[in-house]
Amino acid sequence: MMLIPCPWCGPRDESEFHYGGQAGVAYPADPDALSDEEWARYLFFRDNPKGPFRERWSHSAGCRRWFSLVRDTVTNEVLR
Amino acid sequence: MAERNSPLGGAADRLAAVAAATGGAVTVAEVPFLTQLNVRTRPSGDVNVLQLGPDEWLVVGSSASAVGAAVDVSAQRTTVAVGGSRVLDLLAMGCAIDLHPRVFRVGDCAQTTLAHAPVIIWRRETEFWILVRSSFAAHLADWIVDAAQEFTAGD
Amino acid sequence: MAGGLVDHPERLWRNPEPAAAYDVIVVGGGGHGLATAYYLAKNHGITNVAVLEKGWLAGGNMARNTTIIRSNYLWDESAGIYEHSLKLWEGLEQELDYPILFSQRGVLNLAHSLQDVRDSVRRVHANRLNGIDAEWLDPAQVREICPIIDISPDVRYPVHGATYQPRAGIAKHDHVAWAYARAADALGVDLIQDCEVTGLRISGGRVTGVHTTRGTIAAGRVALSAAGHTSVVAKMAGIDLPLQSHPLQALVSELLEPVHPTVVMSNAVHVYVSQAHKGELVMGAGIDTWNGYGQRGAFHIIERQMAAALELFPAFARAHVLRTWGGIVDVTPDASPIVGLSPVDGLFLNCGWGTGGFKATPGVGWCYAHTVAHGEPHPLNAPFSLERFVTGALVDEHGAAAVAH
Amino acid sequence: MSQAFRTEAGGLVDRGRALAFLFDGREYEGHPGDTLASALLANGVHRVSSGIRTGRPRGIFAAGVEEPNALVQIEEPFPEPMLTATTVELYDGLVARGLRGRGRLAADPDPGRYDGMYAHCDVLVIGAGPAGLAAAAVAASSGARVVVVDDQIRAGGSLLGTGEHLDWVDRVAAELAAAPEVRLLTRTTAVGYYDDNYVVAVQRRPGLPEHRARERVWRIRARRVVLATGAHERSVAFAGNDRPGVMLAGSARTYVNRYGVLPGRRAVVLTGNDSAHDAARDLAAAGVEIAAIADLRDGWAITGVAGTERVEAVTLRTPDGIERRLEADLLLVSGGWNPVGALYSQAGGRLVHDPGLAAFRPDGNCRQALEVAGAAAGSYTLGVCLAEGAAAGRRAAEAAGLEAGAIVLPEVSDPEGRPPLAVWTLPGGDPATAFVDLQRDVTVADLTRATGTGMRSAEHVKRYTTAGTAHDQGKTSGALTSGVIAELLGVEVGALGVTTFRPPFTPVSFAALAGRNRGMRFDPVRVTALHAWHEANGARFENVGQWKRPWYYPREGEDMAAAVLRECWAAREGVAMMDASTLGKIDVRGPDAAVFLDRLYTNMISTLAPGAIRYGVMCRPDGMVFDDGTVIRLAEDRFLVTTTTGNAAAVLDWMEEWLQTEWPELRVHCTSVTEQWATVALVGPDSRRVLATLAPALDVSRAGFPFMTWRDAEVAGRTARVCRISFSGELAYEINVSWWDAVALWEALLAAGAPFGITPYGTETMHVLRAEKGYPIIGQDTDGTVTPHDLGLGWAVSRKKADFIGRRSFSRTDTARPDRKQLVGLLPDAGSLLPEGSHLLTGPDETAALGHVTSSYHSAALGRTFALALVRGGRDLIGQTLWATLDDGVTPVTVTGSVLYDPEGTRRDG
Repeated sequence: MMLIPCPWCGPRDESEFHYGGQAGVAYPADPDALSDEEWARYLFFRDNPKGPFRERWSHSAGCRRWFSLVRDTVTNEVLR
Repeated sequence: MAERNSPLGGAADRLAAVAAATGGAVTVAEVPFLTQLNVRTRPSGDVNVLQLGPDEWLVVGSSASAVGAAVDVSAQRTTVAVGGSRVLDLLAMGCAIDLHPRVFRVGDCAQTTLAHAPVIIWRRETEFWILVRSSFAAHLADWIVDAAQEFTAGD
Repeated sequence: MAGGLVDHPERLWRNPEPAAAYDVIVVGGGGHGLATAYYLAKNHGITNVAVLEKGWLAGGNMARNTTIIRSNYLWDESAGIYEHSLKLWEGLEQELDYPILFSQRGVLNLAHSLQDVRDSVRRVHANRLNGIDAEWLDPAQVREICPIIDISPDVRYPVHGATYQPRAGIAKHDHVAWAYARAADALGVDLIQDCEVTGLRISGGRVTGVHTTRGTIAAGRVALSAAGHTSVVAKMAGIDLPLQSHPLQALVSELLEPVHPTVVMSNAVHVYVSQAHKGELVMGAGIDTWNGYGQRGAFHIIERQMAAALELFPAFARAHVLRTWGGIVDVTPDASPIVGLSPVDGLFLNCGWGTGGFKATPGVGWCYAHTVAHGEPHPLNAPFSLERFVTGALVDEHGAAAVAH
Repeated sequence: MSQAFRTEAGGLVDRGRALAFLFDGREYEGHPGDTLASALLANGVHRVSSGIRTGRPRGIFAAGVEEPNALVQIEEPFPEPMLTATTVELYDGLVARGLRGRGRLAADPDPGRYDGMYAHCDVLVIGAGPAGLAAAAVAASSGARVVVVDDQIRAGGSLLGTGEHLDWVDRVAAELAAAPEVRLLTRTTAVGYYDDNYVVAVQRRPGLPEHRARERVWRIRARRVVLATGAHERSVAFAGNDRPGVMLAGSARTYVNRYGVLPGRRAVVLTGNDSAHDAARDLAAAGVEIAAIADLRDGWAITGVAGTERVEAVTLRTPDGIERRLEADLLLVSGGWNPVGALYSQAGGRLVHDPGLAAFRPDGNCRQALEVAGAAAGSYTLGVCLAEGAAAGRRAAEAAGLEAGAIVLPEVSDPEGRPPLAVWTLPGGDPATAFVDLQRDVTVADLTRATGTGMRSAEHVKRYTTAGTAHDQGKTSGALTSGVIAELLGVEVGALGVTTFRPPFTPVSFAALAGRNRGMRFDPVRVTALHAWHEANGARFENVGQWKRPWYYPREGEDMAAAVLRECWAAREGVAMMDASTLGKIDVRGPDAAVFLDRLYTNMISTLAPGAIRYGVMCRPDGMVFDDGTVIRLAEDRFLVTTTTGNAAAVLDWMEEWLQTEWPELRVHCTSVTEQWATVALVGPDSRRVLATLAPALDVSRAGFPFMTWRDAEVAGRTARVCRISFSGELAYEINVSWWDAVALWEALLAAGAPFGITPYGTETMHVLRAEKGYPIIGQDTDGTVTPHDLGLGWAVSRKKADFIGRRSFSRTDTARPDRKQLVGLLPDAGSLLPEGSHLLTGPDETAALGHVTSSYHSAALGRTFALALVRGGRDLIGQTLWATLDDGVTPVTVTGSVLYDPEGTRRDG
């Protein structure tokens, strides 16, 4: 049971959070300008590294704030 | 005109019986019909609530984002007051956060889950107030009555 | 005899040094990689093949799954490859001359809500049209198949019924892997362990070999079959895949006298349980939501699973959890696999099996070998191309009708 | 024979009280403080079970959790499978039997209660032996919050077995028990070590009344952990090393000192280290005759063990090569000690081989905030254990920002010792009787066969032979197995390594892990303000997510079909009402609220006028329908949106996700008000008249209160918001009042509606009514692969908006195909009710399906059965015949449009 550091509520059990996957994937400014391939990348393709991973979490059972952190996907250590 | 009904109005007797059964180790009662106003704004620094009159209050804080919102959520949650000599042990059976007085002081509050139900836990002088979504109130009451069995006499 | 050693062969495999070059290199010595190598040799006469395993053969998900075998998937595309696989399972013990303890004890997929019932009946009708044995059972019939299930209506999520596939069952995962390994080895395939692929050699858009912890090895074709780690290996070829790797936990109890005659799966409450031949209860849990390569999950997932298990099986109350563990499942956006060609010539993909990998072992080995041998997909894995994520023609097994594991 | 092997005095059992128990059908006596094993030994019983494969007699081999042999089945007071006699605390009336391999589960429900507790501390000390007690005492002296767990019934650890310094142990334990911020948990085994110092421990609580938990799971979050878990002795592989009477030397010492039990009369000692000499000394002092101490370091060897049910004689070869047969009923073995590294391994730490120690020990740099002290770290002398423990406790206190005081440690002088011998197998004898894993019956011969197959990995060999996979998880056999395999493969045991330890450290009952999360507590039950009324009035309920919703209200003698027909009829021909409070409700406000909703919904929201209502659809970015509901514009900058019951939380999360992570510039706030409002749907031609009587001030006329508008009004004397919306095609209103006023409103409606025969209805009737109008239910008529166009909701997809979530996906080649599955109506030619899930074929003998039935009902209004279905190219098939699969065969159906009732919409305004 990981401790996830919520910026507002402090560290809480992971079971209070909703996982949001890779951070920093922006909604395309102009979807129409994208080819189907490019649109598919936005829809379905996310990084899946073995090691440090910047990812999003939402404190769904608490303040409902979204935030991102870097976690090592092998050790589960929160790096920053 | 028929009176109002609070989420745990029908459970009052069952909740009252807990104190007797546990010899005061656990006390529990609903605090119904509290006014609750959800205010959305992001002040920087202190926030104060000023009473301007019998029916008027003012939330004051040096605000970064002026735009706010106030929503009446009085009936969204009801309040369950739990106390007694073993209240910390009782809550520890269903709540994962640390409520030790060194960490969670009088006046502190936390939004978390208790018995898998979303709650706001607020530490008062002699007891905890649990603000629980009205639809979960009956579940929480049942859970507390069950958990309190651990503290009932008979051993 | 309970706990007895089955009669394993005296010889399983050689431990050869890697050669300088192979016609085909299979990356990943799990069930899929070993089966692929076997069918390459057996069905296509391609025997100059090496299977490269970074650790020990079948030490990944093959050693960590709950060994459930079934083919009652919703969509035609899934039913096709899983049913092909089940038919191969039915002859595998003879084919490989190895006691893999394949036991067709049937699987029950429980329904706990009115929508579960609709989805279940939908799946039964779809299965029958695909020639798959499937029936809908009411709670009383469920209890006839598995007497220890609590079907009382006043539990939190009552059992409204179940789908039943009599031909489904379980097998002993290690034995299956060793059987394929032995057979492949006998046909001349080199099984090379402690050999981690550190890079892919690519020139002119075509793969020409692999760099490994035991040197560089040339290859005409390279078939990736590294469940859980596929994203990492594919990245070496500059290929991004729509995969996320998650922990998936499982556990076993102590050995118990026979109490559970079939396989029971409940998606709604996340319980997957069978009783293995030695007598232990083997259970799968839900998938941890976050990405993880640590082969370890969170404890509350196990607690949740135990609570759900006792809702269904009150008799398990005093059984004991002996050991829990985690595997790494790579999951695609539509919970269906990716099997076929890659953007790099000569490099092939087999990944994204999520929780379906074990049961698919013979079927995907068969089809993937065909794909590698002919340079084009077998009809049964053609629908599982990378292309579908662009066109939107997904094979969505985790929609409302999903049945995991 | 009554406890013939109990010493005259000594030990930590309460000789003043006798406990009667039954084992394998025979009556025995023991004392409080005994384990089942010590009580059996006191009665001269060594043989407890048989080898699972070989059937060879097996005795008590150890004295603690590491026991591989003495498996028992508890029969009374309640059946419990497979426990070790060495861990079963003796109690009066215990009935048990020796177990060969497989345990038995009870047929009756377990009467026991189980619960769980969360705990938080500055320091968690695991193990209350000398190192653990010293650590806890020092940490506690700083005022830190300390939790100490130990699996025994009392603190002391190894000192209980050696009988040393028990006065110090008792004093420290008493001080800890009395300290306000310290929790000393005995009978509590730490079984799992997870991320961020989250440790799970299981507490046994015997002797409590049934309303209190017999087992408790502790979930402990510790700022710092001190692992003081001690060491387990291991055996040596030699022929006949499994005979009853063969016992680990340290365990025999424990039986003598702690339990006052003689494990035999005449003992031979076989060892490769010093500890067995101390054991021999204590046994001799207690009256056991020591026939010989064969120290392998001096060149002794063992060549035979005689006896089947019990050791009778041992044949040794002296250093000068003379064979000597010694009568003995006890053979004490010590192959060395393994630090208990299971929790360290679970925590993510590595175990490394230490040649000087002849064992694997923690490598000392685990990523988690823990440290290892005492024997668990490979320190086997008391003085060092105490010092390491005290130092660990001090550092832990400092880490918590506190200062530790001084504590009194016992005076000890550690003797100079000889280094242990790394010994795995002893030559001679039949390797098929030289056991490495006693519980799995795995021998040196089995391991040899495994390596012979070509296996080179310890993991393979262990799986091939099943070594280490039994109930004891290889506590005594793991390192030994690795050692033997290393010998067979000719590699360094350190290079081979040990297999990773998995939780739990000791077996944990399913029931303990489930705790109180059973029955209705398994998942919270959510109810509306009207639940009590529904229950009192005979409603059958349907689970929708966590909610209990009234499904239908059968009257005396009515089955479901009859009740639903009656309820439908009332809604179509008179007036009916439903509790719709479970619909999700979200207050969305702020200057950019309209812009925000335009981006989320497929249709245009910003053009909605205050006072008006619009139906809206939400898609995921992939273009598939995610949720639907109504959007009420309360003011320029304020909306109230409703969601489906099951999706309320998901939609709010969805809104927050986009607001916070994509569009932080939008000035919008979303607040859930699902429980703030209770909602009653008032449906039917007479609904207007019923509403009029309760809301005299409200203009309910067609013109005064048009469709898809809302009014604030007083209804039945309550502040209410009334919406003119309909999910049935009939004249209908949704009346929203405070949760507190729901019962009053409901009863007022019943009274006012009585003259019109007002009829409460449930979700089933609601589903039929909406299906007759072709309104889809998200999640029933959709499955995550359906677009708004597929549902015939193209009218709700804006062509004016520049963008909204999901729009781009509509133009993907597959998503744009004209022959996608589309929602259509079906009329079974034979008038039968189609199964929901039935598949649709172009001909009776076809097997390729065009789609499936999503909804199927009897319709009171249509006077027939009908269905909705998703059919490939369905809208082009209207008027044609398809065949629907039945459980047995097929039946013809005619494809129709999805709106079957009042397609002109004439009934909407009454």
